[in-house]
Amino acid sequence: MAKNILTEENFLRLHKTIQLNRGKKGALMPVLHEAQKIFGCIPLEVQKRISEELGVPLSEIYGVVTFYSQFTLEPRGEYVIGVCLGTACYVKNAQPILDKVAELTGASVGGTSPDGKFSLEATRCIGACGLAPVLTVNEDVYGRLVVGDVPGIVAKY
Amino acid sequence: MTNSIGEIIDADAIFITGSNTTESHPVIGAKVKQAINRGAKLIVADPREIELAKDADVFLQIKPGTSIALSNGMAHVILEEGIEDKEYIKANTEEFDKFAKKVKDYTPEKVAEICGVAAEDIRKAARIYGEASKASILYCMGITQHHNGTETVMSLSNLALMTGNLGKESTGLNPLRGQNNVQGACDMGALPNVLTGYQSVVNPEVIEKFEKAWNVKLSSKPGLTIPEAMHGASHGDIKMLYIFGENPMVSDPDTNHVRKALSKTFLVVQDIFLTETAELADVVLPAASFAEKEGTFVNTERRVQRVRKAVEAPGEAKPDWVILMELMNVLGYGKKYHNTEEIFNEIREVTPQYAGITYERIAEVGIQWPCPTEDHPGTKVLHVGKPARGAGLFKAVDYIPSSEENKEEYPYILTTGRNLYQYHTTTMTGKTDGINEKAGECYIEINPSLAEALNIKEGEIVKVTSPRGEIKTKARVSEIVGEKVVFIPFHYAEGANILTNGEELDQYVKIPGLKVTGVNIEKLA
Amino acid sequence: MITLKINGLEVEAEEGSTILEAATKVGVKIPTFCHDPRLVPHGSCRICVVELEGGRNLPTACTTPVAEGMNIQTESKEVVETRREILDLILANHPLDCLTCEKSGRCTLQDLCFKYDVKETTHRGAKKCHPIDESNPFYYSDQNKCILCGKCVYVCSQLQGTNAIGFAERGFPTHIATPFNEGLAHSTCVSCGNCVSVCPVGALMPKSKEKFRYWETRTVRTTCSYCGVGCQMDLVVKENSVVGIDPVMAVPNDGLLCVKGKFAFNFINHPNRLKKPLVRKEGKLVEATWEEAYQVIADQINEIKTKDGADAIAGFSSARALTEENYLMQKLMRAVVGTNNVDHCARL
Amino acid sequence: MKSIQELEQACQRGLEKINIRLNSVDEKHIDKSDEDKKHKEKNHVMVCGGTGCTSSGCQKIIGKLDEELKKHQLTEEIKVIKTGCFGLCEAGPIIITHPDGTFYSRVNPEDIEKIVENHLIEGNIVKDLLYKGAIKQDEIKPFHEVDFYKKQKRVALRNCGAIDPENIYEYIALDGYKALAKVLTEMTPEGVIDEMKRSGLRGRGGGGFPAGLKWDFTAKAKGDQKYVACNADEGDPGAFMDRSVLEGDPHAVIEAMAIAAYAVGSDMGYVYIRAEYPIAVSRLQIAIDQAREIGLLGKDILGTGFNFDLEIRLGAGAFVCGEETALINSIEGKRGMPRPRPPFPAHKGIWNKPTLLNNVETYANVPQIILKGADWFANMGTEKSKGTKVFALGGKINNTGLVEIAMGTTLKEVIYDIGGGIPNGKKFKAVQTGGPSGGCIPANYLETPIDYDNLISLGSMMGSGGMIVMDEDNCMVDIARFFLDFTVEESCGKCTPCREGTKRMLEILERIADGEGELSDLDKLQSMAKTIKSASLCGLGQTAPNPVLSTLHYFRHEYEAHVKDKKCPAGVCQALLQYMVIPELCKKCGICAKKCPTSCIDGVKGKEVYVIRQEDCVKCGACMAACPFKAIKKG
Repeated sequence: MAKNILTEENFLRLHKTIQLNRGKKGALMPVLHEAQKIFGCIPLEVQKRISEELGVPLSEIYGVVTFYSQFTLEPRGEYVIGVCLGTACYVKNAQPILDKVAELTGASVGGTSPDGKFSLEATRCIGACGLAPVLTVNEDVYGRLVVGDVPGIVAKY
Repeated sequence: MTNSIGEIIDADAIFITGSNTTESHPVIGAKVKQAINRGAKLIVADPREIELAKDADVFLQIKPGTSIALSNGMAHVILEEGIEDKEYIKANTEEFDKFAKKVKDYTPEKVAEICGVAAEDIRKAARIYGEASKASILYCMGITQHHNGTETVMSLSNLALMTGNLGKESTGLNPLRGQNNVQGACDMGALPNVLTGYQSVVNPEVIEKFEKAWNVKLSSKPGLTIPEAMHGASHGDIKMLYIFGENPMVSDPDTNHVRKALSKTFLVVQDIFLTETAELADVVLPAASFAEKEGTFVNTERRVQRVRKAVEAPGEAKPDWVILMELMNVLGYGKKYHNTEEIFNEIREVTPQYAGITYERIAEVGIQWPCPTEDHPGTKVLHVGKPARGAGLFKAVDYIPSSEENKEEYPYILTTGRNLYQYHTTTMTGKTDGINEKAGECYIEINPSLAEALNIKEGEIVKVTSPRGEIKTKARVSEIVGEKVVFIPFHYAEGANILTNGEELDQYVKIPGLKVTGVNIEKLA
Repeated sequence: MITLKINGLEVEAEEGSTILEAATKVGVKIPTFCHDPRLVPHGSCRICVVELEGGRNLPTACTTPVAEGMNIQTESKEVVETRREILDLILANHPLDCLTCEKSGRCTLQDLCFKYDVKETTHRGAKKCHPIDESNPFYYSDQNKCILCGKCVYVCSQLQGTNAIGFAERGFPTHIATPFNEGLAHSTCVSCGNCVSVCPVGALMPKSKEKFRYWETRTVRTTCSYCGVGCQMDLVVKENSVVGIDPVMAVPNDGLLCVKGKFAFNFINHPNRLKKPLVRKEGKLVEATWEEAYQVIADQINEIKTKDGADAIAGFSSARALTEENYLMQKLMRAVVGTNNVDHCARL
Repeated sequence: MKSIQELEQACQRGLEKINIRLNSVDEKHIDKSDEDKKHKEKNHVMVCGGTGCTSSGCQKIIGKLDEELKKHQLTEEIKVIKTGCFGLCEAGPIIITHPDGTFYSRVNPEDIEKIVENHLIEGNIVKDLLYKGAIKQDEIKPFHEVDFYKKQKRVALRNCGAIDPENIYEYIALDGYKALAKVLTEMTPEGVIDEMKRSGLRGRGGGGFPAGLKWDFTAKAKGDQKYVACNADEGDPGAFMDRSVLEGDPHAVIEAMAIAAYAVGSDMGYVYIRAEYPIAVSRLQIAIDQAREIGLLGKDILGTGFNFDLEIRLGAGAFVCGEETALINSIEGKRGMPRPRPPFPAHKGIWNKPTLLNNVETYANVPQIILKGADWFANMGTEKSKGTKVFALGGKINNTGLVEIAMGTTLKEVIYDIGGGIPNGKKFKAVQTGGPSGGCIPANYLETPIDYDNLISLGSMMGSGGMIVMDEDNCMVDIARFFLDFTVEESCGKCTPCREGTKRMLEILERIADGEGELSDLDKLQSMAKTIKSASLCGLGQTAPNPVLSTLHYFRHEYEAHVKDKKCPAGVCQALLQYMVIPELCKKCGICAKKCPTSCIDGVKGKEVYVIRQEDCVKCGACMAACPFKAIKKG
């Protein structure tokens, strides 16, 4: 189902970002952030292109991409569900909510559902502790949840 | 090398020309990369986009054989921008004006035309080399193996002299000697025109000195170089050839001519394996390998270093020095040596540069000649203060194309060289499976547009012909070579040297133009 | 100069030098895994921790610069306990197969567990299980034995400049990998083996032809017989065969080698080595005695000298042979044969 | 802006515009007489635009407000301003109207019509929408009089909620950039450093290292290029004060970094923000662009010849990048793996150049220390911990939000007087401070005045200020396991004790939580913790065992319950739970049996009481949820 993200158009946008950042020191991180936005992930072909144009060894780029949780190697699901497991949320039992979402979407924590529709992540604290426990679906945020609310939310997507 | 390997790391700018350093001298290649990590600027001039080209600030993919034009072009820019070292020129050099006048007409635009690179890159390269406080030139056979090899080296020394990059740490003119003891062989006078320490055979005092040392009559008539001897053999002037530790049937140009020459003479070959050359021999003598004998090698930075025996030689093989000594005794020269240290001490007596070096002193760390006395620490950097000759001599040299170029039926330029895995004629490296897995067979690198024009696919067998012969080899379609240039590594029998020209030699040192050969390429039916 | 105390011993040390350097200078041994004098100290393994009087934690000797009046204990109770715990933790994620592991006898982990009496791990839990990377013809990479000291990565990037391998992932799953775990053969690895030479355990090992134990071998220091760099190397010898080669930390190569120097030594004990003199009889090369061979050569030389003169003979010496041998070759041609027709392949 | 005078005029002009809000902010206050007449503006409606309130739809609220005001053609008299976070996230989305200071909470778009018509037009406040704390027996209190705010001392959060963060002139109106002007024209770099030292300000990131000293080291370090960096990684879960400062008052941080740059001799700064704070990133970028536009950043600032510029660098999801040297490696585009120290960043920081690295909250205090003087700051707080500290109160607490109190305030005051105590009548068990590096403090230490050293002596630490309250339903073993799980996930993997040690500690805790723990495990945890703390390379490893050590210390009985009795007193650890049918309540209806996924409930419908077979029960709790008669209990 993964639609072909490695289009020429995307690589052109990547090229522009690299040209913009080439001179700057520590350019790799901003470029990787852009690449993650453009492609939805940073696969081998993209890392190779960045390595050639930015002059950073491929092994170093692979090390950086696999270090930070925001960068992914494979495309994620259409909807990325993030259940916050910050302490404030965890203490107000976010764990059962996470288990429920996993159960309903068929996506394991950190994985993507077989139909590629949902990716499920246990995210770090996103700073909305006033709404604990919190769940995000791409940009939308749902706060002050109980396990019962989960089916309603998942059904919406 | 005028300087030492360790200094490369502290250079501000490194100009690598005619050397695929990371493949031919890998550990020096690593030091160049360490220098770059510390911020050094790198200029690379080579017909192939070698691995180091990616790290270079300026990469000049020049046409083979056009190095003199490039050097003169860079000199032109350095003078034009006034970044030459005026005090150094005034105090330490001769004939600068003649040189300055010569390079006047080597404008970047004109040189760009000859070399096939952008004029702006020539300016950039010149600026980097000129403005650096410590700039080091590294070069190898890519500079010397031309019909005008010697003058090409002189064109590089002009650059070093005019910018004062001599006699200082991390500078200098540094030929990367290709083999483990080629420096030692030259030092020992295994050359037709000099005895040990480059003492000329035509100098009567030298002849007298050696005659006294060896109490024997000596000829002062300069002998033949290998190409001349090969020529002589094929014409019957040379009746006997004694070849030890070499495999001309693969390493020398024009293999067919070499075969003809060797077959006509009484041939003695002394080696560790039955090489292609040994198969033609009348007498083959089994020798010990480097791990089976004590002695010394001299590396590219003039450092005399110990070689030690680890295992016994197989069967009846003997160390080469034992064979040579025993043969001399059979021929009536009674001198006996019990070990190589005795030979070394004899060398020290007749070779000023080696006088201060002893086995004991180099037990831990080798010493770099010249080392005149036993308390002398050896010489890291040559030409300190003033050039050894008293004054650096500028040489106004012109770029002259090789006769191999622009030939009707052989329109493409073949250049030869090494790859990382094999060494010379694969006699030693070819015995390790991993090496053959990585680089077991011959190939020809062809530029994609040329391959397309000739409808040649990657991996296809093609026919390559030159006036000397033809070979069939596997095509490797790659951007590494330019449009009209092809590359074949010379390691493999029935390979590059079937095609190369053994006649067009450098007038001074008789080195063949192995880097430029006119060839034609045809798709096999 | 800084004065400090190590195990009660007064020590003088350069400003800016580390505790490890100061200790080594006075012969005090401090265990290390991830230290290499050529690399920027990165303090990953922590086995070199020492006790600093008044210090909050145990500083690592390899990274901490000396300071005036320091009072250091390198084998105090707390230090030994901490090292035992670190070894315990390493063993918890390391296969205990010293009986068949080729590194046995030369493995720093094995030596330190012996020194600090760490028989086995007291932890049980998840263990690494990566496939062994056999794709390189000269050496293999077994990530399950890796203790993540990082030296192979830093040698490959800081010294060799090839950047073939790097750290992948984070935390407990961290491992050394080629990009996308595609294997060494698909990486930029040039098989120089410099990583193999610095690996303190059996994670990176040459594919030796012959099985051998290090205690059965002796080493002979020599100079490499391939290119003109003149790398210093130790031949590892078992009975009469060379079974391995290690770089030497000395001028001019400072512990580096290349693929040929490190791995292409098979020619030495190769069966096809020439073992007896051969003389051509009726067009075929047949074995002969030395005396016979010498006589044939001597006769030829004398015959040609009288008929055509010494200059009809030419000798090619060898840039691969010893300095002393080149001297004798040109002496043979000049003093004995009587011609200057002697040259060698400086031109190739 | 080419001179101090221009800044002064802008400040005056700005003050007139926002004067209407000033009655509620304690210091600056101009009497209303003549200014008011000139201005037709009658009210300012402040809508909280923090992350929490934005997710609860404050954008829709603003849209509705504009729509309503347009309908009543009141857009001239009444201005709607989106501000930063007010701090009381529990009450979000929040609206505060000026000049009266009415405090509406949990507002949703439908309420807007009522607020506009009844309150803004007719002038009587909509009582039922008021924040519960803002009304006591019909007596309405303005927001700054409400208990939550009254006991606070807002220094770092001073402008949050008071200004529109995306309009630099509102910041200037409240003496913004005056401190920078004072520094550039009247003070020497040494003078600034001395002021910082005398103020006694210590690092708010968690370490508590005296800021003045750090500035001094960086200033004295030799280097052709120096950098000033701001640590906005805020990785501690449950801490969100840096977010609020950056969303509410980014200018203060920019001004402070400029002052720091002047003091240490730098002209280039970086702000390293975690990628999980998109709003903070955009607000800071706007503030930087605006500052650059009007000459308060970039070349020749205020015509004094001082240059300083600022760049944002995004984190990418790595808690360890809150550690200073890992942060530096991350800015350099590398894996966030810490470097050995020494050399300290003050000597060899970003690209091995001297770098001053301070936390957002540390910087937020600087402008006021310069303007009001070191002594003003020093007489707040305790003997060794000066000034105020912002705490992110969360977990089982009524008033989740940001609490800025003077150092020395007791835990009790923060949790009960300001925090509003524990909801649902549950009993307080412990408060966790310092995040994954901190510890859990039981009830009997609630009287402890908060400062760096007291918290450390209790086995916890200040950390960035996360304060998570836990009640009887939280299991301490589970909390320790949660924090270990976090550090194992976030360890950078470079050094052996942390990479391998935390994993083994976690596995032991998991075994205990699963009822397979032994008593010897408790001592094992103790001895391992010692090694990990003393031998790890960086702060993460050195403090990772703290949550375990402090829960072991104060709540050993819970561990022993899990190990000896295989029981989880708080009923959290799944494996130790037992679901049992209460015979006398069971109506034998059989619903539970139907619901049970592993059908391990036996019984005869209508005749026999149902019984759960413990060995097959997977503790999913479906039966308990389904039983209409509450006849199944968990214990």
